[in-house]
Amino acid sequence: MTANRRRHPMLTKRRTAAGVSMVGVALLLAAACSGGGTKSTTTGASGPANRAANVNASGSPTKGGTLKLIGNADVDHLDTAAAYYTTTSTLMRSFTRQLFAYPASTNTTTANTPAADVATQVPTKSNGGISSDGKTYTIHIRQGVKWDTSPARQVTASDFVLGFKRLCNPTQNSVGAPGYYEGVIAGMDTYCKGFAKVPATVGAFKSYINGNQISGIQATDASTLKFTLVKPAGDFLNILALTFSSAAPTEYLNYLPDSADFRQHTVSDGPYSIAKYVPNQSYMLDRNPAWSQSADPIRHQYPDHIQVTLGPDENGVQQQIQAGTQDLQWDTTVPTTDVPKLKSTNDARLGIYPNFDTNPFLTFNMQSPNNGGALKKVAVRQAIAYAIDKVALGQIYGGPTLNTPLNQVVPPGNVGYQKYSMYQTPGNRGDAAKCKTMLKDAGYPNGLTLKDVYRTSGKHPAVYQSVQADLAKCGITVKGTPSAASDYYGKYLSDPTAARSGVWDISEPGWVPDWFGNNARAIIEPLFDGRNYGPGSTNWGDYNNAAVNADIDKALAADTPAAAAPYVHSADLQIMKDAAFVPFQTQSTPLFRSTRVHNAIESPFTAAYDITQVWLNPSS
Amino acid sequence: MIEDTPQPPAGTRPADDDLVRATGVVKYFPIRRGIIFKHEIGQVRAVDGVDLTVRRGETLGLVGETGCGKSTLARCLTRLYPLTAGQVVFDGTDISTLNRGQLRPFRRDVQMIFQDPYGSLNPRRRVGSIIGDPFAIHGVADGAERKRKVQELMELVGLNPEHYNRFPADFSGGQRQRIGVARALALRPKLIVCDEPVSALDVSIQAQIINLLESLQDDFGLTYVFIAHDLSVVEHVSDRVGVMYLGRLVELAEVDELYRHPHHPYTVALLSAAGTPDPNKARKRERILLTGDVPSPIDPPSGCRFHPRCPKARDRCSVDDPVLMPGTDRRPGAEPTGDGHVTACHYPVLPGEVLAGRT
Amino acid sequence: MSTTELFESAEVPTIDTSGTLGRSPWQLAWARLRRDRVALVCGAFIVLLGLVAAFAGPLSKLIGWSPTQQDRINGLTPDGLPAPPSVHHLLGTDNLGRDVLVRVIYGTRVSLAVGVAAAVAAVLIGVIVGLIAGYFGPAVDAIVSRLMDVVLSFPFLLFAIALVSVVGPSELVEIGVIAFFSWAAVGRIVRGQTLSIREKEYIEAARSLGASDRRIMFVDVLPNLVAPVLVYTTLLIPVSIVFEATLSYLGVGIIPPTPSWGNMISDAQDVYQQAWWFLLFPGIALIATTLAFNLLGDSVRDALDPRTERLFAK
Amino acid sequence: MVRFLIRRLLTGVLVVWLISVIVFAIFFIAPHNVAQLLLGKFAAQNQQLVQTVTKQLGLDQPIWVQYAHFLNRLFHGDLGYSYYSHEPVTSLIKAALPITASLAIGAAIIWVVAGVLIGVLSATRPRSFTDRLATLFALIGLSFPTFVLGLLLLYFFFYQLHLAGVTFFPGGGYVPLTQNPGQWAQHLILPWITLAVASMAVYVRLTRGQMLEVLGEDYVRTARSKGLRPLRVTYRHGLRAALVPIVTQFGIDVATLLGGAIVTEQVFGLNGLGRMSVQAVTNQDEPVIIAVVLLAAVFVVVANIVVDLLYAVLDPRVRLS
Amino acid sequence: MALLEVRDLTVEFPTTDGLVKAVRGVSFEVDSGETLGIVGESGSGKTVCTLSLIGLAGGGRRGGQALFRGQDLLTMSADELRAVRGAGIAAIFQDPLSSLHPLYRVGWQIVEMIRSHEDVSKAVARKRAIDLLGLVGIPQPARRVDDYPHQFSGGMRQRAMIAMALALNPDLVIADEPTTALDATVQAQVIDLMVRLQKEFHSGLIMITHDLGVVADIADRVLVMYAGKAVETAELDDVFYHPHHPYTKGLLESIPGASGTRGKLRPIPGSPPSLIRLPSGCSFHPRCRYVMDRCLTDEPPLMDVGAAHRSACWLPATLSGLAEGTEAQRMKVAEAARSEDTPVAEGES
Repeated sequence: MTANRRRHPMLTKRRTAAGVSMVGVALLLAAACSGGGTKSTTTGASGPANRAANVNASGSPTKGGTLKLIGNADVDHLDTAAAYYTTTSTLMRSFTRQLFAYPASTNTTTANTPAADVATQVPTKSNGGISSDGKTYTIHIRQGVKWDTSPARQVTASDFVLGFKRLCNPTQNSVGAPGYYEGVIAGMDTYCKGFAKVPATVGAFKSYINGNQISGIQATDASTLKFTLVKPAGDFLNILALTFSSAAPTEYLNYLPDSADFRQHTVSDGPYSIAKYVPNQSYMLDRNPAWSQSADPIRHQYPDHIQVTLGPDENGVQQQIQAGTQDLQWDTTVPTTDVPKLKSTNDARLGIYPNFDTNPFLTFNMQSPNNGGALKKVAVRQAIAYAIDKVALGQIYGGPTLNTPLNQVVPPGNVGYQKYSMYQTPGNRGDAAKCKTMLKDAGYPNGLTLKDVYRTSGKHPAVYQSVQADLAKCGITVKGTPSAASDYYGKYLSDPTAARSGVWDISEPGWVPDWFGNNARAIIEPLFDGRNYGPGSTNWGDYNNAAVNADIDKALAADTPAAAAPYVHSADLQIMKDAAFVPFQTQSTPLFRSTRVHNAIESPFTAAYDITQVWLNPSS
Repeated sequence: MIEDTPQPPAGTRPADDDLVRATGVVKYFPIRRGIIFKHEIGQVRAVDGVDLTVRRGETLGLVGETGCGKSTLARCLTRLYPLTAGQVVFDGTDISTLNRGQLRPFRRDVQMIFQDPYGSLNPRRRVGSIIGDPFAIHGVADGAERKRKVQELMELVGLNPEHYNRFPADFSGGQRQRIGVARALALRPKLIVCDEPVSALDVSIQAQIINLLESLQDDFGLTYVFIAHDLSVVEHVSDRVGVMYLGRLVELAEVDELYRHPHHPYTVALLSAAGTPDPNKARKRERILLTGDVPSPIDPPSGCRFHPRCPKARDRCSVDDPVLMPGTDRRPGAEPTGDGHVTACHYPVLPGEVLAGRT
Repeated sequence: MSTTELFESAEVPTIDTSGTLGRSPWQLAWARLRRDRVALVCGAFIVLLGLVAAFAGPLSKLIGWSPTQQDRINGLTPDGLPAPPSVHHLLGTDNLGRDVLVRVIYGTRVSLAVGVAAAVAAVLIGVIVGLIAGYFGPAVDAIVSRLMDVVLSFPFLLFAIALVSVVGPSELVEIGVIAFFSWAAVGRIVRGQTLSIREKEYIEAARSLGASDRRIMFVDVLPNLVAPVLVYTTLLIPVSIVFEATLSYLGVGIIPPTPSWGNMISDAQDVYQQAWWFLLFPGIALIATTLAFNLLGDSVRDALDPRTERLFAK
Repeated sequence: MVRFLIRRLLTGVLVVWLISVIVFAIFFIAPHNVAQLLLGKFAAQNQQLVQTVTKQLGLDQPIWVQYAHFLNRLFHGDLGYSYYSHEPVTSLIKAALPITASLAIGAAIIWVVAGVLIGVLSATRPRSFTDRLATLFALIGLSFPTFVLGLLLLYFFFYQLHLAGVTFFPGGGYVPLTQNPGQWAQHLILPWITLAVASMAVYVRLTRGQMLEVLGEDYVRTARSKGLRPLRVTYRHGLRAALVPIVTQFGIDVATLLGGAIVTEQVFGLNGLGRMSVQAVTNQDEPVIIAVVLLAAVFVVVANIVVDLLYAVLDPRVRLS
Repeated sequence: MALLEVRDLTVEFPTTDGLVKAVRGVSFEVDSGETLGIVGESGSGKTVCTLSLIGLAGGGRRGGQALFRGQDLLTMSADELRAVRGAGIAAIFQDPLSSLHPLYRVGWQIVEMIRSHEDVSKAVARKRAIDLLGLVGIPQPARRVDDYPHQFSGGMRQRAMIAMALALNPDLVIADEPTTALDATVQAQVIDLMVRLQKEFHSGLIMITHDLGVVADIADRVLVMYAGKAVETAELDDVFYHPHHPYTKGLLESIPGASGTRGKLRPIPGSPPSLIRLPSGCSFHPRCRYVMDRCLTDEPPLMDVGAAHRSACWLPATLSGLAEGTEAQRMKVAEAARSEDTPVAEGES
């Protein structure tokens, strides 16, 4: 099923880069770039992950033409209050604006650092934007940022307040939003709790929103916003750079959030506006006449139109762009099988960009009663960690060009990353003999029989079969339980009942942190905080270690990423020591563009080209 | 009911000499339409009030054209069809109201021989098993005994008993009809209803089967109801002949009487229409050409059903439905003739009378 | 009447059966089949398939690879692409470095098993239901026919995916799904045949002898259904095999690592441009098998009823 | 005739209703939590939201209540909203149907014309080389899984030809007929062929069989005895009589396709009903699944009625009795 | 020269079970205004030997010569033959229901016939069709011309077939068992009609039938066929009153009523042979009462046994007729011709 060919087949669809302006993080990012083993610098000059290689910035930007994107499936939501997929972010870049945004840059550090967008400047303690206790943020709105209403109207502070208010509307179209804001912004929690009781009608929503305020978000005047936090948050600017944090025009109060009606009436303050949207079929974006370049330091408005066609899978998309009938990928990547040839012919249209995630990995159901509760034993899990052939797994995802074996919890590009390897095997190819010995020592000379629940889509079956083959060499019989992608988490991994009854023993999920950098909140906490275990938990294996929990608390409380890093690393070491999971690899994203596309700059945030930077060859 | 006092050729016969007595037999077939809920939109009046007696040991011929109801009548007599109305008494038992289980003993006594030597034998079964069916169904004989009996039967009807294991396809039309005869004979029935048993056969083969049937009748004292549309065949095999038209019995008589002195205009026309394999007779013969075709049995004509085509029809015929009456004298108080020749006609054809429409 | 080439109805000559006397219709059909070169070739091929399926184990030992064994030395390029045919792997390898030849051999087992089991199950249900509908008169017929209408009105592929996504895939589920959507077609054919057989004089003959309904259904009707049903079965087997392939393509097929031609082809669709062998060989196996069954089905039909042309079952 | 139509419609409604019950049962008996699915990982953080959403969707009600609601909405022409895209299902279908219809009808025309012509050709020369070739062609078409055929067509006719500079065949996508009929056809040629090949095979064999049967009929001999031209005998007398079962099959096949040519749409990235329904199944988007299944069933039922009416047009014996 | 002269016609059909020799060297001729009756049992080749002349016997390998108005039908091109069909030689078939196209109106079918051979307007052709229907005795032809075949009764259908056959005033009409499917009373009507129309149109008529009664009614001359061969041909009366061939004699004696006695019929024993594996010599010998040595080995040709009377039998020419005396003589001849040790041919098994 083509839906499986989405780039990020993981639970988490959205991430933000933790580009806090900190040297430490920048260094980590630099390390990430050398993941392929090739020497590299942040500015990048060569190697597979050379961010600048593919830009095609030669010539001067030209206006005109229609940029054609092609891909598989529609966005999840068109409402900024709910949109969560990276693909959606790609689109939202063109018609929504936030206070801060990631600038397009071939420099990874720059690209991952929030810059002022609608805000006039990045607030710091030194410029007075952030109070000394780190709990108050004062932000000014840029003049000339306008809605494409008729007549065009200046975007105001209260538009942003409305944006935040809409986040916790009690419809299914409000996913994602509250979690990032409730614990951080004062009064958000109360506001959302109150909102939850409001019946789902336009009128009721309108009157609740108009009649209730979030104490921590105030428009002190038309162009000034004041945020009050519950506690200091080093990643608050990253949160404000999420599309959730976009401004919302009052017109949006006339529709239920992200309803079909809403989707036909989006209002734009970006360079483009949605002229025509046919669900599941196509988008046509036109220039937004109310937008002016002078009021937007981030985006451009080169092509006349941006067209999105939905339908084909990644192979179809690749063929079309290669044949020149389409320009850019919408939600797919270059099929990994196509990469070697394109690379060997030095095809200029190919670009390979590193990801900063861990995907997939092996998780253990530590509650499983199967095999006499063998998976509860650290030694058994360690034995399995030795058995895994990470190179073979890498081959499924295109080999060394596209991924690098990973041996710790925190992948490169995230706070607390330090390269080490606790269960190193020769060439990362796995060590069946060692596994066997350890297993025997742990009291299982005749091996084990494990149930592996896997998704039937994409490369998941291959991953499962690879693990199965590795463990077979160690005397462990792996039996597969196929699951539809939609059932995978709800029915198996996130259901404690399933875990306790031993429906599964091992599985190969993935995790993309919602942002990079200071993201203890986005990796360690959701995956390994044992206190969070329960229905829907992402601590799938019910790993619970007091030391790790303590480290998590400390990392979350840390004022700066630099302060958080040691705690995160300490937790990382402990988790690996307990062999709570087995990391496989970090991956890179291969992208493709047509020859007429110029200034194709990849955004690490969306792992796709930024469509507001592209200009088209005028002779095409 | 037929006045049945006359003398049969071989002396007097006792009252229980009637093997079958059918009274007022009616068989309508509903015409149904509809997808879920079928509803009746009409009826085919295949047999519409027939009285008939079959005497023990005789061959009763039934002739008539397509759709006259002769085959339906035969299936009513054997209770393959339930009757719409009327009564059939077989060998003293009223069989018209019996259910399937109660009919089983009766099934042993009455057998049928069918028209189509291809359709009446299951092509996927061996001959031995087909002929052995009556034994199997009635649990009469098993295993080796059944085989022996079947082979005896095969020999009896002129089939090689060694062909026990062959399939119907291995036999010619005539041989197949012999298989059908053997099957009918298996339980030594009292009555065999032959439904056009030779119509599908070539002349030379037809003669073989007729001879076989006749000799079996002599050997086993069988009673036949013999249905055919070929008048010469019926003439050859029958003791008495009934003529049917549109669901009715219109004339019944001893065979020679009927062929020599037909009373009903329809019988006359039918006899005159029959081909004769004799050029001189053919040249001399005068044919009565009836106009039109047999009307639909769904909506039969009023009064005498033959009246629209009858050269002798008068006003009365379209109103009054004639019943079977002996002789040709229709005046009140006329002396009944004693030869059992009955006709359902208001104006029977008198000896020497010339019917209109001759060529 | 369907014979066009030979004779008009009245003139079909009596075929002398002196050379074939006493042979059952099956034996006759067998004799005709043996004279049919296409049938012989197809039959031989299918027998070969059966043997390959039966001896998949020894064969794979002979070749030296197990069907799930991943050759990570010679079987994959560093980039994870399958290896082309070579001395190590006669027909190349698949996306996980497994031997294509061995997997095609093992795939025979699954594809045949699914095809045959699904076809047989569908035919069994179809025959029983069709027989009941056709034999027991208009009231029963109306109800049963409606039931078959319901099944035939389902968008079956969609429903198959939905069903599998709900109950989870397995060989048994797959067989069940295919059978479930195939039986109604068989049922219709059987019903039609039964309706026409019911009107045959030999059925009337059996009734006149006092035979019970059960006896008539099983002794008189059923044997006459064997020929069309047999033919339909041979045509249903390849349909089921292709169906299995399609389900695999849609991600609801046989559970890996068990190989079936369907899931091999489905896996191969991602790399067919780089590894033609991975698509070609299971593809050839699939097409050759369906072709063989189809052609054999035609021949069987001809043999069972030499006067019937090779009609395609509806 | 009117009574007949009404009765057919009633049975049709019955069939569709039965199907709706079955589909409903399957999806609601299966244990899964739609709200949890929709809310993703936030379900864990906010069980209250899960409950709110569950209540909103009416999923906390007993099945029969949900079914009654569903029926009630159905009677008002409302198929509900997609859980997933929040679009009204009717508008999703409205967008997808023209694509599927274009695909199905175009392919149907190709296969019926080609299939019938080849079938006739091979029936008029039974056992000839032409006949065997047609049979073989038909069988290969039948044996070819649609997705393989589609992939290969795309690869050779779109990709390789494009690289060779021939840009006639687009690589997928859909241009509405109303927008540009030429491009509409151009975009659909490969999908049409893909979809047509398998069915064409069926029609070749069906036509051949029917024609062989009909050409053996007495009335065809009569036509020959009248000294008519062979083409007239074959088509005017033969094919005309052979058409009835072909039309039956055709009606049902087209109707079945209208329910979604799943594989072909998948391969060519056409967002028709088939793809929509597959996505709906993946996402467990019940309102969409039920709507598509019901729609597909309605098509089949309607086709059955149309076919019955066509009988009357094609066969005076039916018309006049 | 006769209207149709058939010389030594052979027709063979290759089948999967072997070569079917349906017609083996049959010769006959028909003149204008003359009726030839061809008699034989199922499979005797009577239909094939006539319909194959105009290419209606479904292919098969044909040999010999068939001169129609001096032109050989067997070597004509397809187009020439098509022009002969319908216009020169028309055919009437056994089953009128299946022989008329069920989906077209009766009138349309006649009009099609006319317009495929003559360049006339639809209106004119339709007028002619109505006239023809009236001629064959269809009541209200102007109304019934637009009926479909299923709206006609059996007799009317056959009348419509006759009307169609006569539409182009053909020189020769081949009637293949035209009355077999009809009831006796209707049969009489149709035969009457055919006789009348033949006189009117003065065409040649070949009447194919297994019913000797029909032949007696209509034929001038008779050809008796057995196992693909003509075994006897003669004037009508000679065949019925002075048959020479034992098969002809057997046929006549098999008919109930013909022999005039109410005793046992005298059937021909056995069944017709397979056309794939024919008996050696005279193919009738296994069923022949008078079989002689020679019959087992030598195939008798058609020989003159009287004036315009030919028979394919080794019995002396003088032994014609049905009388008991002739029978006795035949037995004697046969007895004498048999050698002692030759087993009597197998009868019915």
